Amino acid sequence: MSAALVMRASKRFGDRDALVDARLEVAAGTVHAVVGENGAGKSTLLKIVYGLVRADRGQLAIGQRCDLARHGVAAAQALGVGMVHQHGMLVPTLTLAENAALGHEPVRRGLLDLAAARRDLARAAARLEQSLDPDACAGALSVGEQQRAEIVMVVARAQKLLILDEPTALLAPGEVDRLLALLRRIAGDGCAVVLVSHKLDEVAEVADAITVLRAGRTVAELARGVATREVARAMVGGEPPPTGAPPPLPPADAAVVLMVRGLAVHDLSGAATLRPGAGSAGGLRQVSFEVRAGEVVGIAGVEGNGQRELVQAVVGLVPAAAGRITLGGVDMTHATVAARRAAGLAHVAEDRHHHGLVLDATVADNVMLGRLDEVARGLTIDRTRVRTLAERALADLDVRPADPSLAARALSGGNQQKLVVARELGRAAVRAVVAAQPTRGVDLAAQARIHDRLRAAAAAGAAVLVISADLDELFALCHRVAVLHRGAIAGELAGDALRAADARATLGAWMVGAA
Amino acid sequence: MMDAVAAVVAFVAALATVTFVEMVVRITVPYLLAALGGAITERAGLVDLALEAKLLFGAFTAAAIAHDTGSIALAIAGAAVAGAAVGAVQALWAIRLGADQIVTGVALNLAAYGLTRYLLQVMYGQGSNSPRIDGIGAKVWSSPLTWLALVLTAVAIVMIARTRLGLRVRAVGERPDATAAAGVSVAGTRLAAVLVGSAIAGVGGAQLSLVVNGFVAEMSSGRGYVALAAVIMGGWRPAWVALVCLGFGAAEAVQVRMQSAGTGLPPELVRLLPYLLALVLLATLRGRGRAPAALGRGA
Amino acid sequence: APATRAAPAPDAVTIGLVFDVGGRDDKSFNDAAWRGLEWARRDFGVELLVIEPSDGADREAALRQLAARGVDLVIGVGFIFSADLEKLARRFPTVAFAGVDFSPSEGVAVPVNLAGLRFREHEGSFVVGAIAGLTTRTKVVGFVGGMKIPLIRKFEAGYIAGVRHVCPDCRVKSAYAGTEPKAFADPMLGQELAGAQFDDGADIIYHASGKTGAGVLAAAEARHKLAIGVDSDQFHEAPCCVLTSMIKRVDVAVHQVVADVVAGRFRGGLRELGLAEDGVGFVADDHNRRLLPPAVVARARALAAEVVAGTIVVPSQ
Amino acid sequence: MTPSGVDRGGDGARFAELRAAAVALLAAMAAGSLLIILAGASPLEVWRTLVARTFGDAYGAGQVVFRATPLVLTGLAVAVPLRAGLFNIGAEGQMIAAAMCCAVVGAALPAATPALLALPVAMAAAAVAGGAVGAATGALRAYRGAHEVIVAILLNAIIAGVALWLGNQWLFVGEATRTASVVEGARFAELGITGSSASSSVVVALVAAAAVGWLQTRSTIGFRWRMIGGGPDAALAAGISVARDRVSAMAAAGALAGLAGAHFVLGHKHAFEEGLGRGVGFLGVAVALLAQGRAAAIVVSAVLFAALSQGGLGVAELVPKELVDVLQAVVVLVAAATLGRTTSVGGGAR
Ligand SMILES: Nc1ncnc2c1ncn2[C@@H]1O[C@H](COP(=O)(O)OP(=O)(O)OP(=O)(O)O)[C@@H](O)[C@H]1O
Ligand SMILES: Nc1ncnc2c1ncn2[C@@H]1O[C@H](COP(=O)(O)OP(=O)(O)OP(=O)(O)O)[C@@H](O)[C@H]1O
Ligand SMILES: [Mg+2]
Ligand SMILES: [Mg+2]
Repeated sequence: MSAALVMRASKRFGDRDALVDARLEVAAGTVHAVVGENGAGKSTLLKIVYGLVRADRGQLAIGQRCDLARHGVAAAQALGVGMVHQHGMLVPTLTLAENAALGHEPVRRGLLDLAAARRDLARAAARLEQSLDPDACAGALSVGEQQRAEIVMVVARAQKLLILDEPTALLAPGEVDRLLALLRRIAGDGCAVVLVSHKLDEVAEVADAITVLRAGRTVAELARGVATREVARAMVGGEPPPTGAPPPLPPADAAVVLMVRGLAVHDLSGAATLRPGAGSAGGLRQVSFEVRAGEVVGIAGVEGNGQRELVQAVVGLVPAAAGRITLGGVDMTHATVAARRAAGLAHVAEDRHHHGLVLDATVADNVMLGRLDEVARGLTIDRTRVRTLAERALADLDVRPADPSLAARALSGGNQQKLVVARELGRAAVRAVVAAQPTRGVDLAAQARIHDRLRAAAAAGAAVLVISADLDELFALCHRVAVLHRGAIAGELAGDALRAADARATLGAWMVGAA
Repeated sequence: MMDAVAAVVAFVAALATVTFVEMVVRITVPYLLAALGGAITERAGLVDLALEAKLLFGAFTAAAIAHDTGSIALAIAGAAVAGAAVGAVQALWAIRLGADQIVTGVALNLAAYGLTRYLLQVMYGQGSNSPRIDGIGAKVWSSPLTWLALVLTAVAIVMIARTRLGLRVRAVGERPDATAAAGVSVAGTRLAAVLVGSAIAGVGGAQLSLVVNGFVAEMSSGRGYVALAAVIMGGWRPAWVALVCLGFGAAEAVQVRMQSAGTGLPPELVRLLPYLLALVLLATLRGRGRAPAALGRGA
Repeated sequence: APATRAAPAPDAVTIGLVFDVGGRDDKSFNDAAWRGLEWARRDFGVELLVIEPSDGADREAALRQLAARGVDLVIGVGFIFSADLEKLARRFPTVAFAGVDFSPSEGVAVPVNLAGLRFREHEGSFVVGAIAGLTTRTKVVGFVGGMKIPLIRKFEAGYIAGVRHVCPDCRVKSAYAGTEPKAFADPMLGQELAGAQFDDGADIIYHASGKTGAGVLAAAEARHKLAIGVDSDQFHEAPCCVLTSMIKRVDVAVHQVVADVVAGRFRGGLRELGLAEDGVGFVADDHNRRLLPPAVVARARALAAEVVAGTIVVPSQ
Repeated sequence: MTPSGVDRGGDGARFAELRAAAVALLAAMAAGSLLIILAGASPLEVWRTLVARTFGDAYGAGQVVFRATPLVLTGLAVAVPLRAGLFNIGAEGQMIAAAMCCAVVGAALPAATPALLALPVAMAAAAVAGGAVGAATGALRAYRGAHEVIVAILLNAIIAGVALWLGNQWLFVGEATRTASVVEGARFAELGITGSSASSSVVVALVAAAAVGWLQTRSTIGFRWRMIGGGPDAALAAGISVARDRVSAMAAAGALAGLAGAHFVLGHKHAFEEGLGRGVGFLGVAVALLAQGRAAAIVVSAVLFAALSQGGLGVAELVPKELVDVLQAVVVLVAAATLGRTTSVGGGAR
């Protein structure tokens, strides 16, 4: 079998090695998985292939030998390479057809030939048995829809080598299966497929070969059929941390701390402002639930089904269109964020870069943020108290480096997330926790710590609400799991039903509205 | 009361004349071209606070060339080049050097005020105006700038909406990372947008000096800032921006007519009409448009 | 002119002058002051130091700098220097000061080392107003001012009185370009303001608006109407269309005060220059003969004589 | 590169900034030398004269102090909102409104009012008037989504017009375009540096700089401003009222610009005068940006710009004075290129 890709590459960012002579070989007509912990260098390696990042040293052959120093996106595309990126790469204000055309615009008589772009995209979608509206504004689509559209666009152009960087992170279980089947079909047609994923069972299911990266080096090249445990060991270079179980069930008569009744929230996707009249994902309609002291309740669902609206309404960032929210029995429906926080609400934001941290401020400032009451003496800030608080927060979740004067931006993603969790859960008198995607993009060790901290909060009597797209996370944390679909609760599993063998399938079905 | 209403009706009716339309056109052209140029630059993600500098250098260059060659066409072309030259500095600073775009714009305006005066001194030995030139004068329908402005408006609208460069400009101002991932050069697209936009703004400057047959120091008189306001009020969409500029031009023309008609209102306050109108609109019409997401964020 | 930049020679009398907004070569007010200085240099061989400040903060500092460096006479061109000159004259009692268009503070005496040179612009404006009133065919004439400030109001008031005096049923349209000093440097707007008045029936427009006036002249040129220049003879700015100019002999005033200093007979106090002193006047020469009939010139001269004689009192506001 | 005004901290960063400032000066001198040669003069002589006429004698130094005083205040008026993610280009209008109010109040006081009462009252009038204009700008941004840059530009024009109208209508005395003088008690004493205009209002500027420095680094309100500038969404999620603090930052800025107006009225002209302080508000932008928004650095930066302005007069007989305008622009441009981003803009309507 001929090789579609042969490469070695080294790359430094500042004084940090992202890749140290990392190696990757992909045979034509196969599905090849690349795995590794956060920051292992997976994305960097593949961006080098796609020409988006320039390697410092190495060799690259995509069918033919490429000059690494002059390699670029256009050159890679010309060689038949396509890449679906880890973070969506659609321009939200353009239509899907315009996005598809970007970079190779069809032109007629000096003007853009949008009709041709539309036709091309529709044809590509039909070939993959997907339906999409070429005139829809990308930003008005849900994240899942955007990703499907991106896959269609890229697959249409990638003749030789198709790269997908964590394409399944946002998909429901059923959708994942369909995507994997599609990838097999594409490989069957002779195009090599490179797949990055953190879900080792997926990898085991679909991949013909696996390359394992650790700290920028290729540490293993495995063939099909290797046990998942073996792969995990190669990834972390030792035994992977165990996944925990939910904390002990609170007594049945524990007080209801957080209660949501008939909550409705307008759509936040911004579709309306991007293009008036464009289809919108729909916001939140009529959601009711309650969380008791000591209880951990999970909200599962495919991204864009109202999770964001739910979280922001509960913490007070967006107004409720209808319904009621109470905290410890007090009506908080129209209370300010500050009032809710004063009443003991903690919030681990979904998007740490946006709602969680001020990236250019120091770690100490970020700890102070939201805990100003604890450090203020009149108008003055008590700087010794700030330092103590910050050091305590850093120690609490083992944030590294434990330097309060560092800019938050200089922390790795996982450590940033630990910082947010430490700040929020370390406040005095936490009565309720809203944790949105608390471990997204965070590696196994940090994930374990964050989960432990959430369990500890529940054990200490807080009501914990976890919103996550990751079912494994919810199984590891929650007493009850409800599924949000199209802005409403599609179903809920608790107790034995949640532990049953078919729980995953049931939740997955609810997530895609197939129940 | 009825008298007042009748007076207002009569005043408005009196506006519907060819000369009023001509006045609106003359006043609008510099706003229009500066704002269209600004819209293109900003759509590519660069804050364009340097419109004042582009107008002023455009006006100066047009006057200098008209003085030396007597050719209006060359003068206009020179104004475009002068605008583009300011844009080139702006692009170098913002794209290559990663400089703060607001600071760059403020500094370029400062430089324009000083440098045009300085050049007047050096070239003509006088710091406040150029020698008299044979410009275009007050004529409107036979002025090449009137028609050029019309053509450039159409060009700007079509360019943004319907050309390859326009699509790339729209993309790069919104998601430069995604644009790069699509194989488009972010820096190249931005440079092209800034140069085109700045050249258009420079032509707007030519209107200032050619209509009054000479360059006068600081004759842009804050028009570049008003043009930037128009860019924002027009939601960064060229057609809307053009309409807003027309509104500005009309408001200013009404102000002029009100003074001539003798309303009895103090001229100091009548003069503020366009500004008050803009302020009220800004406060009431909660921004219709969205700023390009990558605006001001550097490369 | 390199001579203006030479360092002061120790023995020569040195004159320092600070221009108003607009600066030298404004073809108007500052220009006239500059001509007076050059004239004085030719006559007396004095050294000159001139500064063109760019904004408000600079003006006082420029005067102060000249005074602090010990020039013999410091001249501030423009009413805006008045308060600064009063203060500096007290601060530097050994330096002679002169203010063109000086307006004294109320209730305090003018310092003895400060000569306030004032012009009765309303008188000159009265005469050109009369010329406009006699020449207009439409019985509508116009006035364009830069900024509405008391000084410019003087021009406007005298002009209106002059028009009315010879033509009681004539109408005068007035407009101002703006509310900041840049209103004296916006020819684009000047041309629209004038254009609107022409379109509303005016056939002659008088301006007192600095370089904004370039637009007024351009508007007259474009419409084949007439304009009246200000401060200096502005005929050559638009030879087709400048009916006359209200000249203000800033040059004479400046030359005189320099002569006083050179001769050692400088005295402070207010010095008012009107029609009687030839401090203001109008232009009637070979250039504008084509536009200005001898009968009108004769009548204007007669009116000027009446003003000088005191039989006509021209309002200044 | 640091977006927004959030402190980077670290000695390395400070050193880099110092070096950047030095490079900016050198580049400005290089560009300036070219222009000087173009005008047929000798660069060496011009630079020598420029230094001699500013720091070289007591008069020049006094003038630099005098000119730096309002620049410190308008620089602070730009810096405070800069940290909060707002660009205040309205110092000019805030200053004019404040100066007029200050002059009216200062003149209306009983003639015998002691300085201890008159000065604070007149200064408070200026701060309140400037603060009100600033607050209005901030409120339009915070609650109506109107871009503060545009609002400020419009307000600058509107305030200039209204001030002139008020003056013509009621306030100007006699033929002048100045208001009645403020009472004796409401005047800052001249420092008496050999004929220079420097007055004790420089103390106000220094106290203001110290106060802003304290606010920025030690106070809760300064912390909130920093946070809403660095990450408005995170600040909102942490319970900070972003809208209210945007208004407070702009109000504080307006009050500072107002004190610059008070400097001109109480420390120099002793009345409001048309054209007073014109340009100082805009120059404050350059002062603040060069200083990266830091209070202590603003004092230094203000002195630099003041020296350039004053030096421009000093060399006026050698080269056209416009040279220094260009030099100031070049300093800012080069600083912008070497310092990276100092402001954060979010574009228009949100
Ligand atoms: N643009 C960049 N600037 C600086 N450092 C970078 C940049 N991109 C990547 N890195 C660093 O390079 C290393 C490898 O990153 P990369 O994104 O390739 O990891 P990954 O294996 O894809 O991780 P993940 O599973 O989180 O996606 C990380 O340490 C990261 O911090
Ligand atoms: N913008 C930046 N400024 C300074 N340092 C940075 C920056 N980006 C990344 N780093 C450095 O790179 C390191 C790795 O960052 P990155 O987020 O890729 O880590 P990671 O390996 O993915 O870790 P994690 O698994 O916790 O996400 C950080 O610890 C930090 O030291
Ligand atoms: Mg990755
Ligand atoms: Mg990471």
